[in-house]
Amino acid sequence: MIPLSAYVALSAILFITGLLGVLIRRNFIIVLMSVEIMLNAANINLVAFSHYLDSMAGQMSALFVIAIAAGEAAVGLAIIIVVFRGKMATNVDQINLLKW
Amino acid sequence: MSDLIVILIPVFPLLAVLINGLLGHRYSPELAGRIALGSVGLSFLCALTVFSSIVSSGTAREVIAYSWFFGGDLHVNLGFLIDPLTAIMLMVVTGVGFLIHVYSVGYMHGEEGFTRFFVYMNLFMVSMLLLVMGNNFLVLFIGWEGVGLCSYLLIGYYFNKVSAAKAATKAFVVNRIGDAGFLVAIFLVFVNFKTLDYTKVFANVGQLSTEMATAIALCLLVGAIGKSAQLPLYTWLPDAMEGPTPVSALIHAATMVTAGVYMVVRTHVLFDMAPIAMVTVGVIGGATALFAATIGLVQTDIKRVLAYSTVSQLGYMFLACGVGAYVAAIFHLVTHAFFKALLFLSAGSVIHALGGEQDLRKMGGLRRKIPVTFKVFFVGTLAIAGIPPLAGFWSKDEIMAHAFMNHEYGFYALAAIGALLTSFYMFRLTFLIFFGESRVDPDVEKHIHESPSNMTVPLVILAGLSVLGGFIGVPPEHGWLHGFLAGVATPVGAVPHEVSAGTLLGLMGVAIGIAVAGLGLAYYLYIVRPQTADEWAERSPAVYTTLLNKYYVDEIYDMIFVEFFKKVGRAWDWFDQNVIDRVIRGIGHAADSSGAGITWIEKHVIYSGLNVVGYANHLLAWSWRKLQTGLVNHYAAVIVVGLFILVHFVLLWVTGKSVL
Amino acid sequence: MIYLLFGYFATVSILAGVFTIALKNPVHCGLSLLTLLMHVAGLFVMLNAEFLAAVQIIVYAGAILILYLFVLMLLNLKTEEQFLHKKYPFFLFAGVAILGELLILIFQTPYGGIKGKATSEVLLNVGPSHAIGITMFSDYLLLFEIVGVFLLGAVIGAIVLAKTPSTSESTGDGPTEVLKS
Amino acid sequence: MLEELQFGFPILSMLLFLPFVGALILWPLKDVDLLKKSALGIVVLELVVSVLLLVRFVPESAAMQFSERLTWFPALGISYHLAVDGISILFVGLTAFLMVLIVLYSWDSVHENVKPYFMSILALETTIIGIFVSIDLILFFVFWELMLLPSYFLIKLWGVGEERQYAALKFVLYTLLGSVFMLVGFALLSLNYHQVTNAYSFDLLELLKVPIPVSDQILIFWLIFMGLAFKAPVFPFHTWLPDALVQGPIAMSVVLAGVKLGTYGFLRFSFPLLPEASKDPTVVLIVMILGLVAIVYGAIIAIIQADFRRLLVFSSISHLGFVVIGLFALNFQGIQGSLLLMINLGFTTAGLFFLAGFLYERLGSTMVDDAGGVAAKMPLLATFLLIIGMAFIGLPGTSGFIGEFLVLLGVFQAHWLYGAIAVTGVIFAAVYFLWFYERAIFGPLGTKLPQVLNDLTQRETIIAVSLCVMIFWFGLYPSPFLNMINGSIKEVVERLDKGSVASIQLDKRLAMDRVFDNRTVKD
Amino acid sequence: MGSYALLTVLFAPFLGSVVLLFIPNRAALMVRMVAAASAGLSLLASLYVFMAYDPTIGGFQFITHWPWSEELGIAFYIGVDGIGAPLVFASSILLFAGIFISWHIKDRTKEFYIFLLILAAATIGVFMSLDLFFLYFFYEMSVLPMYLLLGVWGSHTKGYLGMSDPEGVKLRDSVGFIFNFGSNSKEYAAMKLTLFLSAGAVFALMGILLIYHFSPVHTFDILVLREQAHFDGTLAYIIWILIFFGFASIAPIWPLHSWSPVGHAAAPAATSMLHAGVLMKLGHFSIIRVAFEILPETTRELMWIPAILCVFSIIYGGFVAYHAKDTKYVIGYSSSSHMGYIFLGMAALDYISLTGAVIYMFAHAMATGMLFAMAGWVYDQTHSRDIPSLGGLAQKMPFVAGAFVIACMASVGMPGTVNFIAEIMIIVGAWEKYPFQVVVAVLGIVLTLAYLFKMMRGLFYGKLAPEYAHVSDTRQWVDRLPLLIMISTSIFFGIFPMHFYEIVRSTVVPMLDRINQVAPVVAQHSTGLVP
Repeated sequence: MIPLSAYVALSAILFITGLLGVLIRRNFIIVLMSVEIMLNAANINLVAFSHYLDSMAGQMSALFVIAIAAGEAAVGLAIIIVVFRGKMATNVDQINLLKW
Repeated sequence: MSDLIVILIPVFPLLAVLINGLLGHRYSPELAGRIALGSVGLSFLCALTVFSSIVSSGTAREVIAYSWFFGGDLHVNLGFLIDPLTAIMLMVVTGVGFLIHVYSVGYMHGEEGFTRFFVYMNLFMVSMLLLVMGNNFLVLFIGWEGVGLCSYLLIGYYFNKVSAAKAATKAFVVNRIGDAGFLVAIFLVFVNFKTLDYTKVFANVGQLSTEMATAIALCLLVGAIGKSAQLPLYTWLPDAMEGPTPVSALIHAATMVTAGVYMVVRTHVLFDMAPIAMVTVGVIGGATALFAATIGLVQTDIKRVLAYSTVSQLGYMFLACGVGAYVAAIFHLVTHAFFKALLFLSAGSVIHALGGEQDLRKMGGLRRKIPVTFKVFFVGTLAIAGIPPLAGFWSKDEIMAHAFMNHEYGFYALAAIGALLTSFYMFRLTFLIFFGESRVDPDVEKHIHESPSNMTVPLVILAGLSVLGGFIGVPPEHGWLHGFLAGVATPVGAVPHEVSAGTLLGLMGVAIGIAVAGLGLAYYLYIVRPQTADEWAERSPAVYTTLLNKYYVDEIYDMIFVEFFKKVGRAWDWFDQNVIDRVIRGIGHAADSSGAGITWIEKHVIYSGLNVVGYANHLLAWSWRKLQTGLVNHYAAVIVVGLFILVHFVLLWVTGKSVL
Repeated sequence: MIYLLFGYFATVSILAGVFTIALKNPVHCGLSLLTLLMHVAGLFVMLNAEFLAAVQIIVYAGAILILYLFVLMLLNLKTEEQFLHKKYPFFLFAGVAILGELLILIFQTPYGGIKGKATSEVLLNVGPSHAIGITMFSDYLLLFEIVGVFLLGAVIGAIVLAKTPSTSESTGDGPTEVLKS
Repeated sequence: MLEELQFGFPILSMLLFLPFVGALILWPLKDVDLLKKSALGIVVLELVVSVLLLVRFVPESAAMQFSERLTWFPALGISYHLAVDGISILFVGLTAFLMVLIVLYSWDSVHENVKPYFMSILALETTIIGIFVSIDLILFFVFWELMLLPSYFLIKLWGVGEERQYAALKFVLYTLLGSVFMLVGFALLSLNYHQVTNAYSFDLLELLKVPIPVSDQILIFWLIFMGLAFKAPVFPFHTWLPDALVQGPIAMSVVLAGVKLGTYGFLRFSFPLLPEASKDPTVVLIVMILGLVAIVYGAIIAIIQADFRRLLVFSSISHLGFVVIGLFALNFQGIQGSLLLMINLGFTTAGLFFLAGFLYERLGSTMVDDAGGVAAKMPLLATFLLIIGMAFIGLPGTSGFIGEFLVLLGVFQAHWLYGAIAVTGVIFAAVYFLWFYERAIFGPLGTKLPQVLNDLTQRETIIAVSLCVMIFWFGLYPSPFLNMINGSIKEVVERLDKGSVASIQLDKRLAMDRVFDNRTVKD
Repeated sequence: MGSYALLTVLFAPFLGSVVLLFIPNRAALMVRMVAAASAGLSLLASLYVFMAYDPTIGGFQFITHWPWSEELGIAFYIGVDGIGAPLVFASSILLFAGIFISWHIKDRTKEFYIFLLILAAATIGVFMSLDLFFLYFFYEMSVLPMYLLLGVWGSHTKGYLGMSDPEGVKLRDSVGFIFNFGSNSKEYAAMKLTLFLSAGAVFALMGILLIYHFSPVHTFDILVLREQAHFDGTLAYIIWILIFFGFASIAPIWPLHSWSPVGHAAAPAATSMLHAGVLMKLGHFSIIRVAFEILPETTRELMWIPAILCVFSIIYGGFVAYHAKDTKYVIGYSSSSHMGYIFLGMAALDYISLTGAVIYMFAHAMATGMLFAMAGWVYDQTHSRDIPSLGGLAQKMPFVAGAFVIACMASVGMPGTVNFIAEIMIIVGAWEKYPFQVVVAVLGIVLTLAYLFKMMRGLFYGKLAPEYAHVSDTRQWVDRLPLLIMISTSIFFGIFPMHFYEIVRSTVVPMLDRINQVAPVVAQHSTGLVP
């Protein structure tokens, strides 16, 4: 039997990987993909706990996460298109409208 | 004699004042003159009635016109006291006054302001009558100040002349100094007696201490000195000659200036209680008599010579008071009123004849041109010089005799020297005017003429009085006058001293000798050897100049008082504007500048203190806003790190040990 | 066997994840992500979540990833020389450090808790799809509906956002003005 | 002083508000001539009413007469309480009289802003009358303060000097500065009343019924003194006076110099209310010294003034010194004399200011250098100037004498030294007045005189003659007026002698009755 | 009937602002009429409340009590006592006058009136709240419209345009400079005011919450709290200090005053009027309502604090006003100076002086309202508030000049105006405890006269500058009406102060009895009033 720790560790590694993607990549779309990685890492966690605790709640959550990921992807990509249309840029460091 | 007549005496002139003063511009000056004259004449008649009734009854009586003012324990009536002293004075004032009025109508004829002149003259009469008739100190004081005012107005009659204006002011102000003293005396009287009525005061005089009596007497004396032009307050009188000549005659010779003497005699009860005051009176009188006479020796203005003569004669009267010879003082007052009025009026006649010339150096040899004037003037001179049997002899001799008999030999000596000088300068005056070569300007000489009859008639009457007036006091010490005034002018506690007739006759002889000596000296100097006087003057220029400049008293007074007070005034004015006002404004300025200071605090402490907080916040934000890169990944990193730290803390809290 | 399978899926997932964030070409990244999703689905299967694995394949790999690739191609992005931030080593270091710490944490921590009813036996009996269906439409019905609305909103939002702006409104903040501020 | 006589008709209110209503009547008038006539009509009517008041006044009585009393603010015991007694009755008449003259004077001398000018004058009259007829301290203070307003504008807008703005503000600030202290003093009086009776009151007649501790009295005395001294003005507080009187219009000079509000206050409030403090040797000494210094100081400064109006200002200060020392002689003669002197100054100072105004209108200046020998051209003016001037320096037979004499007499009774120093003021008065007269009126014609120099017009003659009539009336036959004032003065002197505590014994029963009536505050 | 009147006072302005929302700005006259109508309704109702308040009963009257949250002890609980009634009346007078003063505002008229009505209504709300929660609610509500009124319709101070920050960038908003006294932007003023008052309010809120927390009954009801809550020791001191300084910052007491002149200067005339006239009295009122009612012992022990600070307020404000060159600064500092009198009257804890203080609140509202109204008119006409550059306006605007004189007199406390009554009461009442302060206060009167006359002279007399040849007087009745209302109110109550006095006294006496513990009056004076 594979220990739960293995799943959790895997999830952590993937999560950090996604996080690093968010942090270090300039391309907006890759950043969004990294977010997907993080969501997946979370899903792994949820499902693993669901399995080990004999509960359906984890799976349900994972399901909803997927749904939200879909929504997020749709909206996020729409924003990217808008921004790109305005600024001809998809690099996050070119977009600093949030600055004071 | 009814009360009404007494009251009418001052009322007639007062009515004339009102009529002429208010309506005078409506009718001719002549009518005004007649009204004025008539009023004084009526007044004289009333006075005569009163006088005769007093002579016949010999009792004093009081007449209250109305209650003047009152309050608390003070009650002042406008009332009159008619006693022999008043009666005598009334006769002098109204009589001489009437004559001078008559004279003035002629003298002032055609002058601008004729009506005004008579208004003033009548007002003077009113005041003078109040002065002599009053039954208390305050009525006396009304008259006292009233005559001062009229004197002021009449001296300043030719107000366009600077000298006249100045003389007027001077007269009033110097008088006012005396008045202040008089006021103090009145206050002291009231404080001590709680009344101001003569009768009550004199009745209770015994309760007074000698010190207080001395104080009152000295204060009264100050008043008298001012009014009667004694040392040291005499300087106004010579200057007062700026007024028209009748004024000089009436006010500055016959009546007003003798008010001081009258007052001293009136209040002699107080003086009698104060030996020191008596001595002071005598000393002042004697000194003035001599002092003024010396100045009179060298003056060149006809009226000034007479003025100094007046001062000198007033000194005699004071001297008489000082030795307790009150009757003699009044006697001299009366005779002096006659002959000095005569002298002034005839001097006026001379001046009138010469068209206004008053300088002795431009006269001479007028004897034949204006014979009437000459004659009356000469009579006057004889009278004043003390040639018997004219009026001046008797009165002056009585004063000197009194001084001698009271063993006041110093006073006697003063009086004797004064008499010599009097005789000398009066004859000098006469000789310079009427004898010798004519030094009159040729232009003027053509117009010399004798005065009209309405001027000469009073002169003649006065001359007659000057000749005969002395007999009211003959024989000395026992004349009619002495008897008449015995009740009111006898010194308290005086012991009638009996002296041998020989002594009296001897004294008379000395007096005659003195008078004649003066006459002879003058004759020698101005008729026999007219140049001698100049030689003497050249021989001792210092003395001559000093005398000519009246001992520089005016200049000294100017320096000590007038300039001094002007300087003080300027200094205080400066002080007022620059210190007091500054101090009080300084409070304002202090408030102002503390306002500025507080505004500074508001600006730089409170306001900017708050702004510093705000601005520091601003600067901090400005520097920290760099953190806000706007880059998503930076935010994410911060979130992660923050989350991580948070997790650590939570774990630390839950597990109690550090994760690492 | 099961360790082998887990090792395979885990290793490939990690590698695919690393490639996703490390490759230069965005399209390659997308393909790496696809790989990752597939292998995560495999892990789901290992964890008795067949339905979820199916959803993973269909929704993620089939829909979402295609959307990404579609956008990538739509925007016609070129591979950029500098595809990482300038200061990426800091982030890298921080990330690795956090990862290390997380792993230490994970291996220190014992897991346990209240067991539920959905044991492997139960799932094998009724099938995971059935179990999910029962749960979803009973206990999580409200959540399910909300997610539905959420998705609707996301769809509408995406449409609104991506809509070509009308000319009248485009005069506002143009790119140049925004850049200046 | 405590008894009151009623009068069927509210004559004092009528007197008080007649000018104010008159001012309102003037408002809509457009025609300048009609305006002037109406103003004259109003002040003449006011004079008539005040003469009626004088006629109906019961003489030889200390009672408060024509008393009117309306509750205004019972919580603090403030009431609309009007009455006159011997102390104030003459001032009322004087004010009404002077106002007629002022209106007459202003007839031709005011050319711009005629309407507001006359309205201000009328308003001023109301406030001054109000000061004199108020028995309630607060009501008194009300008018005291309100007076500043028309005064301020009169000086500021119709002043003749260049510095009138400054002068107006200075006047108002000075007076206000003093009067706020006075207000505190009044408040303390009321507080003291409160301590005794547990109710507040500002009514003079009520306050008279309670004793005041001597130490408090002295504090209150000085507080009230500040207010009165600034307004009077007493010596070191006088420096607003030259500015206000020289820069202001003649009308204002007449009012400020002629109507002695400040010293009236001493007689009205300080003496009856604070007898122990007024008798206190230190207080008397200080006030006496201030008064004496004022006499000599003002007179000597007046001597060298080249401007007639400035001369008058300083002579007013000097005369005010007489008034002050007369009051603080604290005996019958002194107080009576001060009262009469105040009235006299109302005639004479006012008269001289009028004449200064006549001169000013003709010469464009009141400087001595610009005049000279005007007696030749303007005999009437010269005559009146002399008559009024002689009254001013206290010649017997005029109104000036009696007052001055009584003051000096009273002071002498207090201490001979005070009297001796004060007497010098008499001399200096002659000096400054006559020296001015000599230089400006006598002497040769001045070189700067204008070509055309008309003597007084009929209107101006009326002003001068009426003043002269009053001067001689008061000087020669003052009995009717003395009868009016003596009763009250006697009362004041008695109170000063006995002290407030003694008098409370006397009126204790009466006082307590009133106190219980007044207890509206406590339930 | 009575409670409806009070509700009308409170809600008529709110209702008016709601109605205004639906009126377009194009119908400007309509906007104004609606605003005026609602303000007028409020004024009439408040007049009724003021006149119908029965001083023989005293206590709180016209009560409305709607429970809101039983658990938290919050209720919508309003009613006025003798202190609230006059202030409510003053507020609605000033609101009504302010509507007319702003009659000529062209820019966003509707919004302006909405905010003005909300401001006034909130102020009125404070004066009638008997519940701490709603008191605080209205208090905060009254602060916020000020920000917009200042920021949008306000005016900059002379000279601020020349300013730049250290980096050379134009910087006129929000923060300003360290030494920019007298030259500020309206944004700066608005921000300063809002921050200051909010900060003060937070302190006050802390105090209120402490009261709530530590009282035995968990309620915000003031009447219940004052009978059942008892605090002592350090806690009472802390609460009192928080309450006092929290509310005193709006009063404003020295040294917390510096927002107020700036705020006055920047605000449009009507806002300044309301602001200085009644908003500042929120501070005094709330202190009386909260500290005096709930913490009587502590009040007695600590009232020396305002007694000391008021000296600074009076003198300090007076002096700065004397030196200020901007009309509104002068009036503003004069207000903050005059607030010292109110604190003095309160500090003495004497019923005369406290009554005087309350009357002074009303009196000062009228006087300062007039002054601000006329400064506003002058500003509208000349576009300048710089005193040295103005002058001679009396020729052009005699009515305003005349009214200004009356306003100055009222502000000085000239007899005949209600200010005088108030002043003398404060002086009489406070002397025994604080004679020094009283002397300072009376000297402050002189100072007041000095700076007001100085300003009057600067504005209305002297030479008229040629650029102001076009200015005009108030001609229409809408311009004159507000001035006349305020003048006549001031003079009316100056001459007939009795009803006013009775009203105030009926509340003040039992309150002070509680504080001074003369007798246990609490029960007597509050029973039967709680519904």
